[in-house]
Amino acid sequence: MSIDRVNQLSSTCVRRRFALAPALLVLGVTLLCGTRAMASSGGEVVTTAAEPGSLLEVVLFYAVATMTIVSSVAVCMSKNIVRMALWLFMTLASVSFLYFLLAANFLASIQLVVYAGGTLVLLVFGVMLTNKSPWARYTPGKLELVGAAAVCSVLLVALWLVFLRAEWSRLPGAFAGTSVADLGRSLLSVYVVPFEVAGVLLMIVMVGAAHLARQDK
Amino acid sequence: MTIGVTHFLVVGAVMFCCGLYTMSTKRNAIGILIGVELVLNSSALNLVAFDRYMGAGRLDGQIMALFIIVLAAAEAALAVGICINVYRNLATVDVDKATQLRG
Amino acid sequence: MAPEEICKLLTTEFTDAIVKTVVEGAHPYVQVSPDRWPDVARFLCDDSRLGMNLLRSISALDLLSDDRLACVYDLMRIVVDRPDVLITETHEFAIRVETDRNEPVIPSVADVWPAADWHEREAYDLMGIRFTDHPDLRRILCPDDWEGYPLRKDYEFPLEYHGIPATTEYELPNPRH
Amino acid sequence: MTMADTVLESAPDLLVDTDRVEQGDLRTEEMLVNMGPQHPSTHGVLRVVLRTDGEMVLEAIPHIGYLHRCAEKIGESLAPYQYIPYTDRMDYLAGMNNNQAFAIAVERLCGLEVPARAQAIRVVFAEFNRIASHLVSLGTYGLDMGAFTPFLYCFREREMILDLFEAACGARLTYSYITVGGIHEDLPAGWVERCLEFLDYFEPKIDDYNNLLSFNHIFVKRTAGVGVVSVDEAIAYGLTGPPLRGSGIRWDLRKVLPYDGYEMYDFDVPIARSGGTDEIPHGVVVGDCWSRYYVRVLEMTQSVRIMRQALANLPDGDTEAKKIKNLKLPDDEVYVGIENPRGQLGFYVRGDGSTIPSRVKARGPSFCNLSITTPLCRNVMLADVPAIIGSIDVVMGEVDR
Amino acid sequence: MTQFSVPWQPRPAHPYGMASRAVIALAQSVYGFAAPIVSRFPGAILISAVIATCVGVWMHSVLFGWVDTQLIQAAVTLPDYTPPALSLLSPSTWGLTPSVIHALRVDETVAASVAGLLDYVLWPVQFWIVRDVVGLGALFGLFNVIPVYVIWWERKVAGRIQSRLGPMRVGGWHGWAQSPADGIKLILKEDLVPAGADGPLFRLAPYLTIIPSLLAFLALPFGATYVLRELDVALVFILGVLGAEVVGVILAGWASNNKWSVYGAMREACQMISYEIPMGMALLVPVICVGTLSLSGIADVQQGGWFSWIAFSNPFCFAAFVCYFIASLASLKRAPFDLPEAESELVAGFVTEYSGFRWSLFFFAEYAAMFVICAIASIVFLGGWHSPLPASWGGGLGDGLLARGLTGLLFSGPIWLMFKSVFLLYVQLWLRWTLPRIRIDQVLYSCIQVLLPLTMVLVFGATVWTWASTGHNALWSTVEAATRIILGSIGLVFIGGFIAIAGYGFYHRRRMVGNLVQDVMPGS
Repeated sequence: MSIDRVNQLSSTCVRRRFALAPALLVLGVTLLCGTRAMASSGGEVVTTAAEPGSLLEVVLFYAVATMTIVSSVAVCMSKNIVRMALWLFMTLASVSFLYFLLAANFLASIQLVVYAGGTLVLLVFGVMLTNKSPWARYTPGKLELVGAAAVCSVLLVALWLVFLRAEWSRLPGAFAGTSVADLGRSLLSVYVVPFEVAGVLLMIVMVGAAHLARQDK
Repeated sequence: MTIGVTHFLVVGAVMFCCGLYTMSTKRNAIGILIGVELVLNSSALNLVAFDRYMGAGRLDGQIMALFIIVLAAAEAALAVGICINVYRNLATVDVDKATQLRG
Repeated sequence: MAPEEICKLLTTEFTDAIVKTVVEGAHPYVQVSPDRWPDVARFLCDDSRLGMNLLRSISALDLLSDDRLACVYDLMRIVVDRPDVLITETHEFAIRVETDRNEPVIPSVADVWPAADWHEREAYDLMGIRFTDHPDLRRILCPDDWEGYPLRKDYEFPLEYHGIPATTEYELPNPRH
Repeated sequence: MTMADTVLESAPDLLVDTDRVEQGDLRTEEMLVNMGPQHPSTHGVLRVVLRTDGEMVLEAIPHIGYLHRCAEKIGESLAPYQYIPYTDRMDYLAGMNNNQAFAIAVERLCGLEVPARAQAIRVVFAEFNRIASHLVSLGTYGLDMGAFTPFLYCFREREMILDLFEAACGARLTYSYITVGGIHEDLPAGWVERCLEFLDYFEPKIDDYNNLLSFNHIFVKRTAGVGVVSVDEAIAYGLTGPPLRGSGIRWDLRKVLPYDGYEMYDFDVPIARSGGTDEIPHGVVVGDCWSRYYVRVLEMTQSVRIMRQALANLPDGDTEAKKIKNLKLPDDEVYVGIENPRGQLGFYVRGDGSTIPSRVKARGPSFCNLSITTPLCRNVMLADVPAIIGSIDVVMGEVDR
Repeated sequence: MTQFSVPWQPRPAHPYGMASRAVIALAQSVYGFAAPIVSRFPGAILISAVIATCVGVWMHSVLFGWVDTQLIQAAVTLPDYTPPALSLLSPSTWGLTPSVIHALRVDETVAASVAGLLDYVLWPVQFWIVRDVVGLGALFGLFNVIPVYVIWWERKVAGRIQSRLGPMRVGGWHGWAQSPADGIKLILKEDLVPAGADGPLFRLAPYLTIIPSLLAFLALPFGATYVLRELDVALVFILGVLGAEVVGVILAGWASNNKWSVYGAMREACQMISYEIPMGMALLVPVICVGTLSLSGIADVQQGGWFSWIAFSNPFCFAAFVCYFIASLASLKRAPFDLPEAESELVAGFVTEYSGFRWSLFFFAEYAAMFVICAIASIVFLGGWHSPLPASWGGGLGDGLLARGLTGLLFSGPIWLMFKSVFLLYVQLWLRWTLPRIRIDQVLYSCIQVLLPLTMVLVFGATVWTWASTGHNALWSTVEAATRIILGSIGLVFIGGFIAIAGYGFYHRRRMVGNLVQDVMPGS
């Protein structure tokens, strides 16, 4: 390898500095989720990644919230349906990070499995099956756009105002650690009826989807 | 400066409005579906936030969010099936053009 | 069936169609007039005595001195009555169809032997014989916009094709290489 | 510009007929896809334009000619001796058989008598080359099905065959060994022993291929019942060689119209049989891809048989006809077909009294076998297209000439 | 002679900024210094790098452990200790100052000579963020090393299976440096985005593929304490992030503006949504038996040696292991399920238009995911980091440094997890280089009509089995023990057979290839 080659190589590496972005993201998720294992066994463990009230929680919340808001705004601004799906993926992933921040680990993981892995792929599948071209545009009217924007922004402002004025009483049990076992137990005791109903619903949906996708009608 | 339930509610509200906007401006059926997913997610986020900050140790919010995820998955499966059917019959997924009830 | 018998059979069946019969030599054939050729072909294929079901090859010839073009159809019989038994009984024979060099038209036999489809396209591509009623008569080996018919004796090789120098053997007016 | 436009531009001769899609099917977007000319499983520069609907291929139209080198035109300007090397380059996997076909055509035209030793050696090399060619076919077919390893096993054995070819004629691919009037050079000392040693080594390897690929459950599932060619269809489209025998017709030019003394050897003509009988796996239909493939495997055993007989009774004597300088071709014509590994390779040679033929026409087996692609690839899965094309086993050098 | 001009414009030279120039100068000087040494002692450098890595990991674990037990635990129990105010740098509970540290380790006579300095060295180790960064660094290193060497190993294995040698040149000993060299080449290759492609998505897609497989390493335990993040839902988390990998693949296929890529993406989507379900169901079987989603928790119950591994605990888990392995092959798009990149059908599927660095990202993600999947299989079914010998046998060893080392080596340590994962990886490679590829309809058939009902039955069976074993019935315990012994013996037979066949092949390796090649043939 000549020195020119090294020159080229190192400059390419320099140009690839954006490749470091995944590292940053992974660091972020590391700070977000899970319990830290002590290097020595039997040591003290912390129950959540970022304790409530810590500066770390604030920083992480603002980072993830920005990501959520940016990507959800991007969903409604995108013209291309595949990009919309991509931004939806970003939104779903950041919502799952928010769940981690809310110490709902199981929900966060399920969100990743079901939403990001399943539903989104289904959507993209639908896009690919039904689009002549990803760039095919179904442009709405100007009036429609303005109206929708007005309604949405009014709603947003109103909601915001309500949130700011509301007095949220903090109940004594807040921040209690939750575990998957608790979740499972309450699903099969207090919430057993909705659980069963959800099962029946999924069954119906399965039959319905199979009927819809049937080849010969 | 601490993060409270309001912070999460605001994020949820923004998501909700974005979903609403998407639903009302997109004509592509799958685009509308994406908007619906956003709305559902925002409500799930609110529920989990309430659960965390005022849950009193019960898991109502998380369970509701779990059901929302289940519902959203079911709804997406059916809706994509319907979209494909509509496309099969009308060669478009523009919801404004799908005006017949005939399959 | 020996070639003589085939010749005899054909001459009795199609007295008006047979132009010439050549039984001597390594390659016995009969020459058929182009307008009766599809009938003869159908007979060759379907007749139970002949049953020439395999079209082996179509060789297009340029008979420059006679100002004619010709197609030689090499036919063969595969006995398929009992396919799992080795049957060595066969016969081969050739048909020749000639046509005018300036207006080369021969009826297609692609409906008799589907194998003729590509062979006829090749003859059209390289020799410029037009086969009437061919299902899809396009050039097959050369590009669709190629000019001339390369296998004709008076064919002149182009010096370039779409700006690509096409030969290194002839001197070019503006040497590129 | 959308993707459909791009393809339409590159395939202007293919019109999309959207009305032809079957109603009630999961009709989605019809797409024109160019498979080739640069594609891993088109075995060279074949281009197949696929009209697809999702994973289903509605129509496949082969476009050939990317390797056209005017071989027939060149034949009209060279003496037969000089043309022998060009025949190597037609079916470059079976150079010996091509040499043999052209040499026999010219010999019949000129009435040359080939010495017995030369004929026997020709048979040895033709069969040896058949084995080599079938090995490539087997290996690449495995590759088409996603099995990489049999390919290298087959090539390992083929390398040994090529070593033996190299020892005899100095070339590993374009041999020009069989020439007009005989063979180019007698065998080197010790060649026969080495060849026999190789055959001893090689025969058990065929079982290895069978265990590894032929009877592999996935392989059978992929190829059995796919691309079925009926007997009538096979003959109508002029299929010859393994595709014809794969449709269950016991027909071989070496038996039907023997040349170079094939009538002296004892061998079978293997054909396809339907699944469930003997070792043939269930699900196999006569005429499908698996049958065409397996006929080749069986043919290798028969080739070994012929080679053993020929090597055991190798006559002494000359290896070349009495040399005729400036061989004059009589004003006559001849068509000779021989059994190439891929089927019937025919040469039509026409002389005009000079030393140079006035017309040389090669009838390539791959050319004719390939013409059945369109009827076979109708309403199949995308993954079946490589399976079908691979089982036909084309060599583009000979399709395009 | 006319110059034929290339039909594309050569790219303008990139103007380097200050930072880039500094990096380049640094790289050049490092290269100038290191190249002669590396080229002279490649083998020695490889071996010493491996040893240094092991020592480094061990040292860091020992250091953290020492700080935990000797400093932090001691500090929090001090009577006058008050936790400091929260700040970004001290997200944890202990804000030990160097003086406190000094006070705590005065009894250490060895380090007394370096007195003040050591306090400052030890000070950062107490912060979680420091530990996280160190741990992440280690994971990044692992994440880079695993694909590189799995690829090299795959090429060697493929070579052996195909009776050839595989890489032999680069680096000296068996081409060990082949993969790093390839990596350098890939980084240097021209950065191509096809005309008509959706540029941003095309650039983004490789990252969307690689981030999930990176994230999977966060919650993956390598040993009892060797885990970056102890998640109570680690199994679902890893499944979730690996499932999200498919989004990158689909986008890559879609953005490439190539029909073969779209085909690859569609196939990947199809395959993924169908195989995630049996895979998850198969993992549910041991989860039901153990009752936790935490990987460490699952591994903890398998301490008792070979016969206590979950795969042998009941027939349903045994079958679930097989189902999981098959489904994981499909979800990893490995042969015989490598349809998304089926080279004989789709050219290269979704990676058709990719080259260079972005292409290598896809393969990093794939091989890292392969490792993660195999590690999960070993943790969930094959005893995790516990060796086939029961851990209780090591009880008499004591608690010294040597004893710890021996325990880690013989009974329970990351090395066993690595060993098992690598063995399963080998099985994946083995399958890939032996089997042909199946068709998409057969993939879906085998998933929806075979594996899915099967795993459903397994889940039901496991539930019944677990319910039966909660009764503490004496008869049932006997049945359970007998099942363990029978299934374990079957496993032993499998492993024994594998070793026997491998040994036979190794012993007769010359005959397998054929003596003719080596001795007789001309040109050999």
